[in-house]
Formats: sequence, structure tokens, C-alpha cells
Amino acid sequence: MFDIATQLAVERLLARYVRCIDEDLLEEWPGFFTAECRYQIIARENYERNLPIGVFFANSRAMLQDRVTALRQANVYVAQRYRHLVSSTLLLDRRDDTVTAQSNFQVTRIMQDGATALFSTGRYLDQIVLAGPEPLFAEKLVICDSRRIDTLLAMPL
Amino acid sequence: MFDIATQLAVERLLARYVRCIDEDLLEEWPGFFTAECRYQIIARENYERNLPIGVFFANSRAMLQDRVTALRQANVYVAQRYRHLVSSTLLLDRRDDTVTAQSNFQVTRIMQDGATALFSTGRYLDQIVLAGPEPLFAEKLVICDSRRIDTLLAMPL
Amino acid sequence: MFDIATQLAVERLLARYVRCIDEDLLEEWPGFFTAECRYQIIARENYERNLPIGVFFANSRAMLQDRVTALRQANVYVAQRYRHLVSSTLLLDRRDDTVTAQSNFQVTRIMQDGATALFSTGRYLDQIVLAGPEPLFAEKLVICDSRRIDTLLAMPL
Amino acid sequence: MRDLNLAWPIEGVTRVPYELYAREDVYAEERRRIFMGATWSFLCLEAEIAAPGDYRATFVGDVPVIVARDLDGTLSAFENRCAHRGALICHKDRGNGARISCVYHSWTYDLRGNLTAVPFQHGVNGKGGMPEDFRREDHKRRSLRVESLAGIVFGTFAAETPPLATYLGPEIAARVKRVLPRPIKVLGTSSQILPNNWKLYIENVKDPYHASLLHTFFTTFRVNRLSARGGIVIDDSGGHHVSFSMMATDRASADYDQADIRSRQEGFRLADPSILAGRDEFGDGITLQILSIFPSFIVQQIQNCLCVRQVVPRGIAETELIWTYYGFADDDAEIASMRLKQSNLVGPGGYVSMEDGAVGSLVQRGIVGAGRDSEVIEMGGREFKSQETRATESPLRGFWSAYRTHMRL
Amino acid sequence: MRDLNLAWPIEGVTRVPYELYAREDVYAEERRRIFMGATWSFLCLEAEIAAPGDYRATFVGDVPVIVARDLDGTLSAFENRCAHRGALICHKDRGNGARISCVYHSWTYDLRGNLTAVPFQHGVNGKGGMPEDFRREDHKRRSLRVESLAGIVFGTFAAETPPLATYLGPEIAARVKRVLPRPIKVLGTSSQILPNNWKLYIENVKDPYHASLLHTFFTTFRVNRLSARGGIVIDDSGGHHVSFSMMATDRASADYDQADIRSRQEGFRLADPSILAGRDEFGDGITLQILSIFPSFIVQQIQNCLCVRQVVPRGIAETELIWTYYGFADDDAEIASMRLKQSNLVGPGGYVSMEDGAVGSLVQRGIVGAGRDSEVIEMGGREFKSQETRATESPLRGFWSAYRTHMRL
Amino acid sequence: MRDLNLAWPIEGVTRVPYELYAREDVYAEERRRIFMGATWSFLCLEAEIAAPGDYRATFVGDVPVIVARDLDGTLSAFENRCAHRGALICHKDRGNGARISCVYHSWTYDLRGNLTAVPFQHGVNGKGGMPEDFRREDHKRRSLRVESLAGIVFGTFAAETPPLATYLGPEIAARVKRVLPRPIKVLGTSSQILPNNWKLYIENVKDPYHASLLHTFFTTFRVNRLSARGGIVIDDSGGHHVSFSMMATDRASADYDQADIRSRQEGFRLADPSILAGRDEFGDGITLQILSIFPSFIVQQIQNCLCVRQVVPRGIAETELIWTYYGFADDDAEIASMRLKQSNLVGPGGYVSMEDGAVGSLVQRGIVGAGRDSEVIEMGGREFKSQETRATESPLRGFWSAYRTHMRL
Ligand code: FES
Ligand code: FES
Ligand code: FES
Ligand SMILES: [Fe+3]
Ligand SMILES: [Fe+3]
Ligand SMILES: [Fe+3]
Repeated sequence: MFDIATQLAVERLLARYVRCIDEDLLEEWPGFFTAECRYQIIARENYERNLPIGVFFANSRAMLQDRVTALRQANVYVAQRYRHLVSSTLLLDRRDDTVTAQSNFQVTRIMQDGATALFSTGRYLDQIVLAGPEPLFAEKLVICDSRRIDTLLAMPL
Repeated sequence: MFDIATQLAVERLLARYVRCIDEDLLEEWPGFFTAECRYQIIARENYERNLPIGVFFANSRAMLQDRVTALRQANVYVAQRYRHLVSSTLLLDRRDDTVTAQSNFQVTRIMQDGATALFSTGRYLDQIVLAGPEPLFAEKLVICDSRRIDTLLAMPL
Repeated sequence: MFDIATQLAVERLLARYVRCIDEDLLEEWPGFFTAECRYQIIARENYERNLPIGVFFANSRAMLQDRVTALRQANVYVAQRYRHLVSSTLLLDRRDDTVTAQSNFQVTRIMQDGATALFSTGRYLDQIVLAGPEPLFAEKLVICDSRRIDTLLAMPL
Repeated sequence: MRDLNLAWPIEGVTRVPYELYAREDVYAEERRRIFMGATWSFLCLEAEIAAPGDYRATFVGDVPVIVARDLDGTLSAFENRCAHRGALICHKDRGNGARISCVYHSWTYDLRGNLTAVPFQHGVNGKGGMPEDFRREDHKRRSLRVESLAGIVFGTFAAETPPLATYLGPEIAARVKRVLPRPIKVLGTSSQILPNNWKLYIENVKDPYHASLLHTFFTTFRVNRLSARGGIVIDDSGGHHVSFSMMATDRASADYDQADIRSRQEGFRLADPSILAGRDEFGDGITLQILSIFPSFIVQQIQNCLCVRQVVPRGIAETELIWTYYGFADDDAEIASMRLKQSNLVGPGGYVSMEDGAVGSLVQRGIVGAGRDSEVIEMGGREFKSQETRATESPLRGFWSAYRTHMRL
Repeated sequence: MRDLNLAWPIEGVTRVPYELYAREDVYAEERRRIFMGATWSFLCLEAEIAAPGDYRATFVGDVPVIVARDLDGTLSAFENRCAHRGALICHKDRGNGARISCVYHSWTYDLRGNLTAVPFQHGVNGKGGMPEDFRREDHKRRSLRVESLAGIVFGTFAAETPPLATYLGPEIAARVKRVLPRPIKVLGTSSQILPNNWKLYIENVKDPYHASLLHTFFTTFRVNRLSARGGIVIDDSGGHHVSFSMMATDRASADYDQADIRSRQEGFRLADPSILAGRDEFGDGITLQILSIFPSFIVQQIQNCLCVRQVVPRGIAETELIWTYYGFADDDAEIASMRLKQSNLVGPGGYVSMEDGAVGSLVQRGIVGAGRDSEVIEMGGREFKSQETRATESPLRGFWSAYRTHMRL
Repeated sequence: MRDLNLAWPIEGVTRVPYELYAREDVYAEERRRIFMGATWSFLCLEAEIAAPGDYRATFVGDVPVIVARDLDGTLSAFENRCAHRGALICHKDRGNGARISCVYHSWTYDLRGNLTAVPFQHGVNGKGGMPEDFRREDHKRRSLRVESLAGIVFGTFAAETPPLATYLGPEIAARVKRVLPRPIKVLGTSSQILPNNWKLYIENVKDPYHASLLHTFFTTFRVNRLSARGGIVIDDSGGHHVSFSMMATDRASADYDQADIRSRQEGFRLADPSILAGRDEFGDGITLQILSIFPSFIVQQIQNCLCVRQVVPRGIAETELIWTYYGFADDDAEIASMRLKQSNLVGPGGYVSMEDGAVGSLVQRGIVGAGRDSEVIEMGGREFKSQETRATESPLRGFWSAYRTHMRL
């Protein structure tokens, strides 16, 4: 069930996903999701208490596209970049061509002036569809360990 | 000797191990070790000078169980969680069905109020027994780079 | 093209590379490069604006050896160690036996007194030659996210 | 009492000295005169301590406080500092029980802050223990007067603070009740650490002027205009305010189109407009209501996204902003989904709020070297009064007027 | 000398103003009057500088100091600040040699702090160099008086400090020697960064009252009771103390069983009791001895786990606590294993010590907004004197009495 | 104006009180009297704002400033703080345009700091807006006088500052022009966060004495000697200096060989000496020139590696050091490669500069507990004057003399 090829396919998807964000290729970001996807950034505190509202929610790829458009065209924030570290990717379950995977992540934020700080840690809880040329996220839950966000959250995690 | 399957089996063991701690499933933690195991958390400074005493020592799975019982029943500390990042797992040696592996780790600590800080970095030096349904740690040395512990160390690393 | 064996060979090279630095085996460090190599530590800010000068540059293995000699024999700095975390290694391209790979990295610095701090984050952009017994770096670009260096940079990243 | 030796500019509330954001002694005085003074602070929502015996650790300014619902249902609050040697009595975020014990030596309190038990008070085997004349009654924790309005629990340390209704005035109270007409439930929490003085965030909240200029989401996607109908209400003290508007009734405006620079981009449309689908749940057409209560509490309605914001100072240049989203106990699935999607508009990463997290730090960084320089707050005139326009900074002048009164500046 | 303008409560040492933990000026005065004043501070163990030429960088309070064993075996100590332009003379943790050179300009010192070499003192090629009247003798580093007791090296900056034996008094000195009867070896080191004022940790160490209430490991696993036989010894100055007990002699106690809330869980047993296997190595049945020396040093025996603790202030709200575990040069394998296993009881993650790392920060956080409020330290009476019970805070009153004397408060 | 109540030692500039590195009030006075006083600060290189409309955010001391090239090519600079409510007008590192808008409320400025637009100044639909008597002209940003020397842009806040040429004096100015004879291009930037007071880094830069003693790269690889021919130039104010040498002309020196301890290792040779391949591009044989301009700017030539260093204070114990490497617009490939390889000598990880990043923090840590103690700066005598030797601290005495004048100490 947890074959090596699947493990590496999932790890590669995650590697491509974080590169897309860290190298500021946000326009490609929605393309990592299925059209009918679910993406949410939520603090563990809310997630464990079954409270629905977190920091960002989308239930369509179009909403992710709107996020990118807003960041590029509408929202104002001091220039910044992320650096993701992802580790300990675990395949938890598999149904047909959909795999459930969990990974630990850490995001460091680097401001334009060089100020660098640990920005967020947590885990990805992903539903990944393996059919098709490249694997896609049908669901991506970004469960942050802390409810705190330093200053603001603009780019996706 | 360093075949792909072994590499991934070791990485998967480490992923399950850190998930157990990070998701607060401490009751399962002793189960990652053999009955006659050795587990120690020790600062590099002591380790390199061959000084025996570190922060925690156990030479039986029962002592690990006692640690969990104490944390759950006796010890008092402000609610907190860890997030592990593990990388650069290297198979160093193999004797029969026992593999020696080293990995780099970092633990971030998240307090109940959301305060997040880098808590510990170092390397795991593991003796892993591959026989049996799941690999187990016969020995796990947690060599912390720093002798300093912020406030206290309750949960295992 | 992106076969599992190559992925793991590259990850293993990176694991051995960071172990060499983190365990203070600097004398072995030049051995990870081809004789005619290129190694540079440069801030993203300079890299993206095509400015040539960063923090350290070498275009021969001999220059790397000189760096080690200088650190061991000439330069003075307060005792310190690094801990690397490497993740999301992506094979980007392959020509004959040379692979282009990118990885995210984070370096934590631990001072002799135990003070621990996030030191640098960024990405490795590597040209790796797979011919020969062990893979070697023909080129290693260490692109730091921040232009800032805390206090000084002595050991390689 | 320390003298701040701070001369307010003769222009009055249209000038605010930048040193108010950078001086430790000012910060300490604010704790004493404002947060522990004659003001009402948000403690929690009743829904968070719904059951008898529920309690929460919260803050009044940066002072730790416990707020609880006693076994008989009455609300109470007292300082979260042990009478013995000063430890936090409650180090947990929340709990339930008839008693709270300090972990250090298990001195135990009831939910009104009465000291009910002192281990070994009478010694062990006849040895040790507290002196004969030690009376637990002498060590009751300093309690706060508590009042609840429409499910929001407020507390004050000062005896002289007027009743909450008087403090708020009828208009503000009515506007609070408007968005809390029936039992609520908490839908989520998040917080922001703002690298700036707490008053810079309060200024931002009370500032209708920046809305369409800083937040261009609505204009970029052609949804809203500053010229939407609405207005500003300010209470007599100046400390509280309401800013509201009706998005539907948008009209073009020459002034507007000339004025704004950044929000004039055109041609963008939402690929998924479902985020804007809403309901006029309060039946008055008001789609946005921002309400602030002096010194540091905000109630917000943006369409169907409802939340309260608690502002917690963490030092002269750090502030925690805590968002608590709520809905109503009887929410149906459709409105639940609307609230969830509209929550993307606000919070730490909200389309029309994320900028607010950054501007405070731009000011905090901008005032280095400002010396005795001060802000210029003249948009909409020089007094503070309710107005029909959002092209005003009237609520800021109101805030600074109330601030000066409490700080005696 | 600055006036702290701090009025001590009329109740005396049973009341300690919380501002002592939060004021920068108090911290600076403590450095001057206590750590650099008429007190003895731990510098290192002789075993750490066993060989001629060995030296270590250490701290007196937060002041950097070098302690060394000269080539002739004598111990010395001097400030770790270069006479030239103030760099740390020794930036390494430890070293060995007849001389120590500052890295900046290689000014060189012997192990007594004498300036022995100044590069280019007489110029280069007849140019430059120090003035003719420059005398290296004028720049000897300020040295500390050093005394060693049972292998522990102490130092003091002040001429008026009495001899160590007088400072400690016979009873304390005897108790120190008790756990250091013969040559030792270091078994390990670790440290904790405590987010609180140094005095809050000292209070914790001197507080027998919290032991069974905060640390419930022994009671949870049914190993110990507060009512175990033991007692408290305090010297005449009040600054030093010893708390000891004999675990074996446990007796039930009604007072006890009523008192404690948290430690009444039952039914737990150690799956691997080998951690408790010990030896009465000092032949007096005492299984626990905590000894503190004013201002900031602790010697501890818990069964066969022996260690010293150095408390290093790092600011008003940060303290480093350095644990050094030791055994004896002639330890056999069995006792070595006992010390290793019992080390799980103490240190940053110890079963009966980890809570001590947290309570100080609970106080530091609890006193925000405390203003002129103060601690209540009345357990066991209002004076400080040796007592047979551990239901007392006598040693704290002793500490504050000594503190007031040194601080002239 | 605050009185620092700081008595300078009677010995004068040969003694520098350590408290100058540790007092907040001293830091604040330095901002006022030195950085915003009668001094010239580096703003940027002309090459960084080469095109009309180019602007950069920079700092004078720690005060945010915008430096720009107006559309007509003239250079200007003004404080980077909005006239409205104090936000940074420019939060970007650099930009281009005729106008700069503050993001908060879009108040807009031209490149001279004139306030050119205030959104809704006249209200919206006849409501709100600024008072009738509001004049944008009254809110021009405080501008700096700007002068450019050899492509380096300097600015000053103070009217009384003499012209740049007068301020520098002919000799310093000539030495600046020497390394900037024709159009340059920027080759790279990096920065260091130094955990020490800014003056400790300036002392280091002005200190010829430490060069061969602290930096042993050249001696270890047998490339250089302190005895290489060279000298020190100091201007009349004492605040500026040049240190230069000619590496080729190395001669053995008994004094030298005796003096240095650390740099006497022998037998090492570069495996790849190409790093040292250089060109006498200025035709005068000078291979090293370090030039400092009071208070906080450095121009450096090491062989063919050219750069400027801006020192930005970030608090009493933190300093940012910004390195900008440059070459000439007409560089050929060979010299480009030389500059690249020689850049390994300097910067945050440079072979002969990395130690400078550490010594400041060794001093900052060394002076804890120093009280009223002070540095001893007597190498090369007790005055400051130009000298032919590098065995001197003359430039430091010059710096402190200028410092005392500006600080009135
Ligand atoms: S401090 Fe709370 S019981 Fe002692
Ligand atoms: S500072 Fe120590 S030798 Fe100069
Ligand atoms: S603060 Fe700049 S426009 Fe308002
Ligand atoms: Fe806003
Ligand atoms: Fe304790
Ligand atoms: Fe130098």
C-alpha cells in the first residue's frame, strides 16, 4: 500500500508546491489543486475544537486564483518571501487513486531588509489524487501549531 | 548495503516517531523501542567529552513508560506542543538486521498561548532493528547541539 | 529521467555534505566537489539582480581547501557549530551524467555557550556529477534568502 | 504618581506627539490610568464561559485576569495573581470547576477570588504552618466589577467607573446589541502579533479615512466605493465610535475617482464571487459596522462575517490582536457557509484587513528620530462629532480626547 | 550611588515587593552591592581546573571572570575584561597555559591577571608604541580573593568580605563537606534558561513548602511524603540554608493527607523501579540535602545524584541555571549507574525539578500590573530560624533579610 | 536638552568610559547631536539612483531617510516619515517615479519632499475633507542638505554643517576621489548584524594596531607584514582618517617578529594563489586604503576589491554594517574576476575582516560590570596626528576628540 514510488511522488509534489511559493511563482499555485478542491489554513486550536473558521478558506480552485489576483493587484504589504521546510511525510491512507498524507512543515519569513524569523510551523494534512499526469491536491489542510500570526499572512503556506 | 527500501523504512520509522510526539500520542512512544532499549537525551558538549549524564536516560522500555506516566499523572508544566523537523537521514552501518542511522533534527516548541520558539537542534544517532513487523529503536541517542534548555524539558525529543 | 535511484543518490550526497559541516569534518568538505568546481554563497538579492559578488566565491577545489586551512590556521572566531536542515530536494534537469537539483536549507548556529539561533535560510542550486564512485558537486550555489549575516560567516553553508 | 513631563501640542487633539508610542513611562501610566482606571475592558464572550464553573484566563490591558461563571451562574473576575507569592493562579487558557488552585503551593480560590484553602495552614504534625493571626479573608484577590452586554462580558478595576450603559451611552449600546440580537456560538479564533504600539492599531480601527485608500480589494474587484452610503457615530466622551455603511447603495463620485490613486485599477473580476454572497440578516441593509469601545475593544460586522477583537498591549512596540469569530446558535448551513467564506475578508490574512496589520509597524518604524514631532489629524475638521462622511478622522480626535482625560494630559 | 527610592513594607521580610523582580535599577544595584559586594560566589569546581595552567571562563553574577590554577597549583581569579579596550580576555569556555592572550591585540596576561606583554609596546622600527611612562604593572586585572572549600572554588570582589568559613558558619560548611568528602569527578553539565528574575529561582530553592505540593512524582508513585523526617538549617545571616530529609522514615499524617490536592492520586507504580535503587553512601541515612549559599549557589544531594547549581542572572527577567553533576573519583560501576539513573530526578527535565523551571515564569508573568503589591511569606512564622518542619518558608525570610542588609533596603 | 551627567576621565581621549556603549540616554543623544547634528552621513552611491526619478530608502544613523534623483537630475533627501500620521513614506528598498505615495492614506510627495496630494482634501460629495486653512506647503518633509563627492551621496540634517569639502578637508577628499576616479557600477551588497554598539565597530575600523595581530590570514600564508610601508592620515577634526599601505614593500622586522604571537605560524601556502592576483589600477602602488568619515562611513580598497561600508545603529548593542562592492563601468573581464576573487578577503566572511565582526561583541560582553572603568588608548602616543606607523591608535583618539566636541562631553 505504501510503496516507494507513491512515497516519492508525494514528496515530489510537496517539493514542487513549496518551491512554487518560495520562489514567488504564485500564479502557478492554484494549478497544484483540483478544480473542486478544499484548502484551509487553520490553527490547531480551532481544528481540534471543530471550529470552522481559520485564517483562509477556499473550496474551489477559482478562489485560490482570486487570492493570487488580490495579492498581486489589490493587497499591500511590505515585500517578503517565505522559505519552507517539509519533513516526515507519512502516507496514512489510500483509497483508489487518492492518498492521504501528512507532513510537518516550517515556514521562515524573510523581509526585504533581510530580517529573518520563524513564521509558522504545523502539519499538512493532504488528500492527493494520483491519477493524471501530475498528482494534485484534492484537499490541503494547513494546520498551524500556533494561533498567532506575526503582522499579517499574505502569501499561502 | 544502503538499499532504497531500508532508507525509506528508516525514514518512515522516524516520521512515525516524531508524529507520535508532535500529535501528543505519548502513550505510543515507548512502543517505538525494543524492550531492552537505550534512550538518552544528552548535550553534544557532554557526549564529546564522554561524560555520562545528560538530561534524560533510560535503559529499558519500562523506564520510557514511567516517563509517560509521570508526565501524564505527576508532572506539571504549562501546556505545550513540539513540532519536529527531521532531515538528512544517513545509513552509516549495518550489522545483520540492525542499522545505524544518523539524522538531523530540530524541535520547535509552541506554547498554549501561541508563543513559538526554536527549542532544540541536534542529531539522532539510532540503532534500528529491522526484523519484525515494524522497525524498532534498540538505541536512540538524542545529541542536542546546545546544553541549554529553555525553561524545562518535559516531553521526549 | 527523475528516477528514484537518482533522487536518493542526490539526497544522500546532500546528507553526507551537511554532516561533514555539522560534525566539523571540514577537511573533508572540499572532497565533495570536482577539481574544477564552482561554489558561491550569495544573497538572493544579488543573485536575482545579476550582481556577481556575494559572501564567498571559489572556482576551484583548491580555493575550498584554502578556506579550510584559513579557518583552521588563521582565522579567529568564537567556537560555534552549525546544524543544517535540508528539504524538498527537486531534480530539475539532467544532461548526460550531470543533474541539476534544488533544495531548501536552513542553518541554525549554536555558540559554545549554547546560544542557539536561526542563522541562514535559502536554497541550494546544485550541478551534480553522477559518474564516478560517489556523486560530486560540479557547482554549488548557496542562495541565501537574506543579505544579513549575524556577526560573521566562518564555516561554509 | 509619576509626572510624564509631556507637553501636549497647543493645537489639541489634531496633534498627537509621536513619543506617546515610544516611551516606557507612558506605557506604565497607561496601564495604571487607563486599563486599571475608570474604563471598561472586554473580558470574554459569555458563550466562552457558558456553563457554571467555566473560567478563562484573559487580560485587561496587559494585566492577567481570570473571568468566571460561578456555580450559581453569576459572572465574576479577579486578578490572576496568587495572594501568596504572585504566580499566575490559572496558567491554562480555560477550565471548569468550583475552585482554582495555584500550582506552586496549591493555595486555592473560589470563582470569586476568595482564598479558600492554604495547604499546611496549621502545620504538619504540629510544626510549621501559618501564624495564628493569618486570615484567609485578608487575601481575597482584587476583583473587578463585571457587567455583561448582549453576551459580551466587560470588567473594570476602578470603583469610580460609571455603569457600562452610562459609559457607552445609548447609541453605542444599541449598535452593540444590533449585531448580538440572540445567542451566539464561537466559530473560531486567531491572533496577530503587531510590531507596534497598541494605540496605533486603535487609531487604525477608528480611521474611516484609510478604508478605501489602503484596502483596495473591493475597488480592485469593483465591489465597493468610499462613497457608499454610511456614516460615523461618536459618543460624547469621544472614546467610542461606530462606522457603518451600506454597500448596495453605491454611487459614482467625481471627488472619489480623482482622489484615489492605488484603487483605480480596473478590469478585475472575482473568478469565484461566492465569497460575496450574503444575507441582510439584521434587516437594515447595513453591510459593514465597525464599533470600538474605549480603550481597546472592537465589534465588527462585515456582511455576515461577525467578530470581536481584543487588543492586548505587550510592550511599547508590541500588541496582540485577538480575533474571535461568532455566529448564532441557530445558524443554518447556508449562512454558516457564508460566514466561513466571508471570513476571508478579515483577520490576519483578510482581503480588507491584512494591510491594517502592517501600517502600524510602518508608523512605529517611521517615528524613529521624530523627537517632538506629532501627527496631523485634521481630516473632517478639528473637533470630534458624528458625521455622515467617511472622509474624516473624527473618531481619532475623539479617542485622543478621551485618552487625554484619562491620562490627565 | 543611586537611591532606589524603594520603601520596604513595614511588615519586614514577610513582605517582598514585586517591583524587585521588574526594575532595571534594582538589577544594576544588585550587581554592585551583592555580586560585586561582600559575598562569596561559586567560580568552578577544582576538578574542572585540576591541572596546573587550567583555566575557565565563569561569572560572578553576570560579570565575566576567569578562574585559574596557576603553574604552582595556587588558585586565582580576575575579571575577564582586557585592560586595553575591554574585550573578553578569554572567549573560550576553558583552556590551559601559562598565559592568556586577548585576541584583539594580543595583550597577554599571566594566570594571576598580570599584564605580561603588549605587542609593539616599544613601536615598530622605532615608530609608534606606547608612551615611555606606560607601565604594564598599572594595568593588572582586578583580581578576586579566592577560597576553596571541599573542592569548590569561591571568589569575592570585595576586600571587606569575611573569610569563607566565617561567611558560611560552621554548620553550613560542615554540610558542604558532607557531600564532598573525597576527590570528585564531573559527570555532566546542562543548563536551563529561566524566563524570570534570578531571585525567583533562589526563592524556589529555599522553599521547602512547595516540595510535595508542586512536585508530585514521589507521591504519585507512592515513594515519599512531606512528613518524612528532616529539617531546615539556616545560618545567622539568614542567607544560607540547608534542607534535608530521610526518605525511609516515612509516616502517615492526617494533616498531610488533607492538605494536598494534586498529589493524592493513587494506584501508580513505577514499571522500572531501578531508578530508585540507591546507596546510603554518606552513612547517615539522609537521602535529600539541598544547600544554598548566598547569593546564588546551590549544592544538592538527592539520594546518590550529586550536583552543584550556579545561578547566573542574564537580565531582570532571564536567568541561566547551570547544573554540574559529579561523582567520586573512586566510584564503582554500580554507583555510577545509580547516579546516571537518578539524574532523571533532577535537572531541566527532572521528575522532581522540572516544575521549578516553570514556576518562576508563572510569577514573572503574574506580577504584571502588581504595582506596589508584595509577596506574603508567613509559612512557619515571621522570623527566620532553623526548624524541624518543611512546612515553612523560613529560609526565604532569611534570604530577604540578608538581601536587605546587602542592598541597604 | 537632557544632561548626560557623564564625567569624562581627566586623561582625555586616551580614556573612553565603557558606559558610552551601554546607556540608552547616550544613544538617544548621539542621534540628536551626532547623526542629526553637524555631520555628513552617507546616503547612497549615485550609481544606485542613476536615472531621473530613482529613489532609495536609507538611514542617517537610525533615522529613516529617502534619497532621490529628481527628474531634472538633482539629488535630494528628506525624512522618510509621512506628514500625516508618521508612516514610512517609502517602505520599499528602492523605486522610480516622479511621486511617492504613503500607502496608508496615499498622501503623495514629490522627490523633494513636497506634499503634492492629499486624498479627499476637499471632502467627498461636499462632506468631510481637510479644514479650509490646511496648506500642503506647511507639511513639506524636513529635507537634508545633499552633496555628492566622486559619486558618493552625503546628506546632513543640520543647517550649521560646513560644506562637505570643508568638513572632510583636502587630504581626505583627495583620498576618496583616488578610489573613485570614474563611473562605477555596483557589484553586490551584503550586511552584517553586529551584536555591539556602533562605536565599537568604528573603533575597529580606525584601529591600525589590530590589523596584523587579529587578522593573521596574510601572515599565516606569508603574504604581508605590519611592517609593510604605509601610514595614517587624520584630518584636523580628528573624525576622519585614512590608513594605507603598500604590500609589495615588505621588510622583515625584529620588533614585529617578537611581538606577534598568533601570527607566527609558518609553512602554510595558498593552494590556489589566484585570489591574490591583482593589478595596480590606481598606479600608486597602494594596495590597501581604509578611509573613514565621521561619524559612520567607510570607503575601502584592498588590492582591487573596492567597497563602501555604511554603519547603521540599531540600538545600544546592535549595529548593521552594510557592504556595497563596486567596480568601474569599464571593467574588463580580467579585473572583474580579480574583484570577485578578492571579495573573499572582506565582507561578513572575509579572510581579513571576519574577526572584526566578532571583536565588538567580545567588548560588549566584556564590559558588563565595568562600572566607571574605561578603555586605555595610548598606542602611538596621546594626541591624534598623522603618523607613518600602523603601531598606533591615533585615529581612535581623533574619533573620540570629534565625538566629545559633538556630544559636548
Ligand atoms: S504562589 Fe500561589 S500558592 Fe504559592
Ligand atoms: S582589547 Fe584586548 S588587546 Fe586590545
Ligand atoms: S500616514 Fe501617510 S498618508 Fe496617512
Ligand atoms: Fe483597515
Ligand atoms: Fe522544587
Ligand atoms: Fe580589522
